[in-house]
Amino acid sequence: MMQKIETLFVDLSDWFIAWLQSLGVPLAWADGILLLIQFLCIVGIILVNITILIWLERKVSGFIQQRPGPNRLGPFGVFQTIADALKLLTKEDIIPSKTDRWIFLTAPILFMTISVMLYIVLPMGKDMQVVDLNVGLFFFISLGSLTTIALLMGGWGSNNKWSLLGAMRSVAQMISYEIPLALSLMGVVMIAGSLRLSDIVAAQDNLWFVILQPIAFLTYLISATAELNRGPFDMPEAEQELTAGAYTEYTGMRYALFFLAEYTNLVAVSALASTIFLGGWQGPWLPSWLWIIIKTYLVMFIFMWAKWTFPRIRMDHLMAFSWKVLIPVTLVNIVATGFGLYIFKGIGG
Amino acid sequence: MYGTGLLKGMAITLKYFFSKKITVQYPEEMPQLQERFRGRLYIEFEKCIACGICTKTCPNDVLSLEDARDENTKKKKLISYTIDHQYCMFCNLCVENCPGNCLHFNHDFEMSKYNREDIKEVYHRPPEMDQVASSAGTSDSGEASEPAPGLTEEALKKQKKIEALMTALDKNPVKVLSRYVENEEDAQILAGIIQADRSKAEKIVELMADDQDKARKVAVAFVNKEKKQRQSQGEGGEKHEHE
Amino acid sequence: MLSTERLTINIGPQHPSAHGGLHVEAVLDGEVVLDAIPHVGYVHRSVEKIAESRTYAQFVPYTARLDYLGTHLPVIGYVQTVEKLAGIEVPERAEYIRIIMGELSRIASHQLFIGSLAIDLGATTGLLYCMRDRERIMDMFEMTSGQRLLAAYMRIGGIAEDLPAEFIPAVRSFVRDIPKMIKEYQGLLYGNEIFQARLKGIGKLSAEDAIAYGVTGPNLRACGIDYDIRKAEPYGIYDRFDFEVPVGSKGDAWDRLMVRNEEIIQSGRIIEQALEQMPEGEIQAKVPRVLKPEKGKSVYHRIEGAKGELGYYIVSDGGEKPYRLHVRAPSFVNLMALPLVSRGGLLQDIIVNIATLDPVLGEADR
Amino acid sequence: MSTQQAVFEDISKTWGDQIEVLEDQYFEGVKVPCKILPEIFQKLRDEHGFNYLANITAVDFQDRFELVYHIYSIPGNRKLLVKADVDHDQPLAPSAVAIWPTADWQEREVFDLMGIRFEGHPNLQRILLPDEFEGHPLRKDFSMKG
Repeated sequence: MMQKIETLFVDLSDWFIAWLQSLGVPLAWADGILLLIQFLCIVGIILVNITILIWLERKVSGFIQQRPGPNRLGPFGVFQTIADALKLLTKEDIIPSKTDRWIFLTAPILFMTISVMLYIVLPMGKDMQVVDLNVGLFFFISLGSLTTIALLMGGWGSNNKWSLLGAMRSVAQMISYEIPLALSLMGVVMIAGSLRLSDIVAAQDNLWFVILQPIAFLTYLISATAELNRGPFDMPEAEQELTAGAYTEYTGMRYALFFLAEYTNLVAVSALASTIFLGGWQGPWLPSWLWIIIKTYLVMFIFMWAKWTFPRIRMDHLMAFSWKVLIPVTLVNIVATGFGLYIFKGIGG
Repeated sequence: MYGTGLLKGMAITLKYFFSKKITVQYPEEMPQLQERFRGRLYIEFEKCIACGICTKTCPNDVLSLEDARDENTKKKKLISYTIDHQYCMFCNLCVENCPGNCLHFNHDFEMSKYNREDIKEVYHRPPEMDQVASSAGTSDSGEASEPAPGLTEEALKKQKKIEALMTALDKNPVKVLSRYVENEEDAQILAGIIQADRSKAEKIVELMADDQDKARKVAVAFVNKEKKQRQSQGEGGEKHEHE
Repeated sequence: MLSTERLTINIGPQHPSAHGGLHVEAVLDGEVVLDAIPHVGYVHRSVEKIAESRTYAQFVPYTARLDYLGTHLPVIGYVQTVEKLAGIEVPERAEYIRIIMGELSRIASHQLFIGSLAIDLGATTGLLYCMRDRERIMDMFEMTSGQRLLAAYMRIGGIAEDLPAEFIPAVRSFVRDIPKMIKEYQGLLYGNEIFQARLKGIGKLSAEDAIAYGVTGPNLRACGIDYDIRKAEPYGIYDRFDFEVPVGSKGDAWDRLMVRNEEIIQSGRIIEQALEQMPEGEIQAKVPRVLKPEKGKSVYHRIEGAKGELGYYIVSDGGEKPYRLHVRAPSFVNLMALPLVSRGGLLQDIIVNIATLDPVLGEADR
Repeated sequence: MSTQQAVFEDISKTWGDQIEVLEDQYFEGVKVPCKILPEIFQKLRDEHGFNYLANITAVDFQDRFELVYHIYSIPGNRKLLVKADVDHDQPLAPSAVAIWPTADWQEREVFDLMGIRFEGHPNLQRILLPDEFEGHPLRKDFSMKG
């Protein structure tokens, strides 16, 4: 029984391919169709996840502030997000007349697309990965940095001073924090000896990398917060300063797309953190796909907890922190890891 | 060390994450209002002597009244009284200055209306207040002050009876009430209820003047309800019903 | 070197940090502020003109709407001015009650200052905790006057109603809890490194500039000038209490916060002493129903409001209404220092400066 | 109070009978002609330490305006009231901005609501009311009917 649940999704896809082949479809085609279905599943997972996540964020913020949070629609208010999404869907899509029209219109779509693409390489359980790229981590980091362009498009296309300021901030911030983010993952890559995410998970059979690389885990969390534009690093939005930054002119579903994409990124980054540092889908008793969900949500709780505790950092401090603290620390960490590996191999070999 | 302040903050927020939530869930749970809370302003029409001090003290012209001379007594009497709540600042000046003590604030704070006109509250003179039927002198107030003849006599009698009963009730409640319930103990319980809730007292007195049997029934019902409540309170600890 | 264009952006009047209708025209070079010009008047209600058409007693509730965050203080200032004008002696007990209500208002105002500073810096939770603690003061206001925010409790010659029985225990327990509250703000906000970095050294105001620009109240004391009207010219019965006037040293945003934080503690001390000394007795002096001060008399009376020197200048023409009433509003004058403290800083510092100068626009615009 | 005495003696020595000392129970003051205001302010600030201008306001007496200045000396904890009459038909007064920068907004407010023009003010514009507003509402002849 346990085995059945564990391999539930893998069995399903195997059965599906077998069924297609029995209908006379060639294997290559069947694989293609499966890929398409997998992609649709990812979108589904994302949407479900986000509804839960936005609800959760409100609950966490409420609980921290001694409020019950949303509690009107459905049990514990779980349908609140759905109601909000419906509301945003039915709202008028206002496009200000002075905007750079096409840039303005495509920015949210691009943002969302990039965010969804991140999920392709994430292992969501044992043998559950859409594409197991041999440069999976590299793919993830490089795609992640593309979201800057979408934000810049939104800020530029809006033709609004607040939006522009927000977009400029976001570019400066993302470029600065891209480096410590990548560097903090390097230590793990050095130990695992691979950029393939499934290899990295497999390398944590005995020991999670969070124990071997605690500093890298911390720097990853910090730079990921900055990459996600979340508090205390939410410069590009900075509600109290820039009203809504790059999103100021967006309304209705276009605004919702930005909003959703941010949460999509949050899930992706948290899932990556649990894959790389917390042993991925590995864990006792429960099926692997449940483990990754539990770990991801735990990491996300840390993100939320920090957001609702800290004030926003100042722009110049933010840059200084990246260049003067995070990057040196991550570099030292890499050197230390190299030494450690050398000594370890020297003893072992 | 750098960072301890951040961790301390996180410890505080985590502590509150698990603490009791303090939000009042308003429509289901009414907020605990203090005794002096100023909600909606209202007037006890019967007590008003139409002196007009309230309209003069009001800083915002919220209050206005319409009066007329009574033909028989040559006294001023109130025809209608208007409270335009939308301009009220709840400053309490009218309440403090009312010589007849007939303006009050109650605890009703749900005053929003869909139309601006609905905010204005107009009190008309109730017909039974005109003790002697008079056809002249009240023509300007229209339907409100032209009671049907005959009814006034009866209403007047009843009014007097109620008043007498009320004073008796105030003086010695147990004695009056023991006629309507089985024993003295029940009468005492009923007296307590009536003292706590004026509206119940008025209800019972009205019934006493009207229909003795019905009054008895209602009195017994009140006592039984109270007894039950006391019992359940004994089980569930002390609970104060908040009004 | 790239040539950069100047960017003018309007912070407010509709902006999350505009504190209720403030409009700041910020001239930026990138994120660096070249100038920040405040524009006021968006909530102007012409209170001074209204006063000329109301009797002295009728105008009392309007004054509560000036500094609505420390609601009793402007009312106390007004009634004391009228009492000076008409030569009315206030009973002892009423004086003590006024002190207690006034200091509670000051605490409420400062708590909201800390909270709104927190939310302007992005720490939403700080606001909620401050609001929660301020709620207890609001409950006490409701207990005494029946109104929470705009309590019209003071009357010319005394107060409206005596204290209810449950008030004194409530105040005592609140004053007892002040150190606990401060400790929590300390843990969540002041101790936070990000919070300190956002405030320390930001928006410096020199003592000379502060005096020249007429800055008063906690903002002046943050610059290192020991000037508190409660000590300099004790009004009411402030000379009977033992309290300290907290003074800053650098005049930056951090000092402005710390001075207010310390003032909460000192106000607690004053309330404690007032509760000890408060006598029983009358709460309202005999005041003629129609108050007609002497013709041609004028009085300027000032009190230490939550934001600074709150003064009333009233001219009487012998009638039942003031001939002229002028409010010297601390927020209005303090806002003049905003360009001074903002120039050369970053855009984000403007928000900090608005929050720490603590203007309340109901008072600035009148 | 001796220093306060010295102030009165000093200014009445300089300006003689142009100065009228006001009897006030709470606030000692002088009434001076409008045109010597800058000189007297200069003297008060530089020689007598009145470094703080708390309040400027004006009263419309229908035949004349009265400007009212409340001035403090902050370390000395002294205060002084200065009043000056302004002509009703041609309301012009010298500005005090050069002496106390805090006069800036307060004079703008007086101009805005009372309509007294201050000569030498760097930026005499309406401050509380919109720029296109007509009339000065605190004047007694301002119509309250919209």
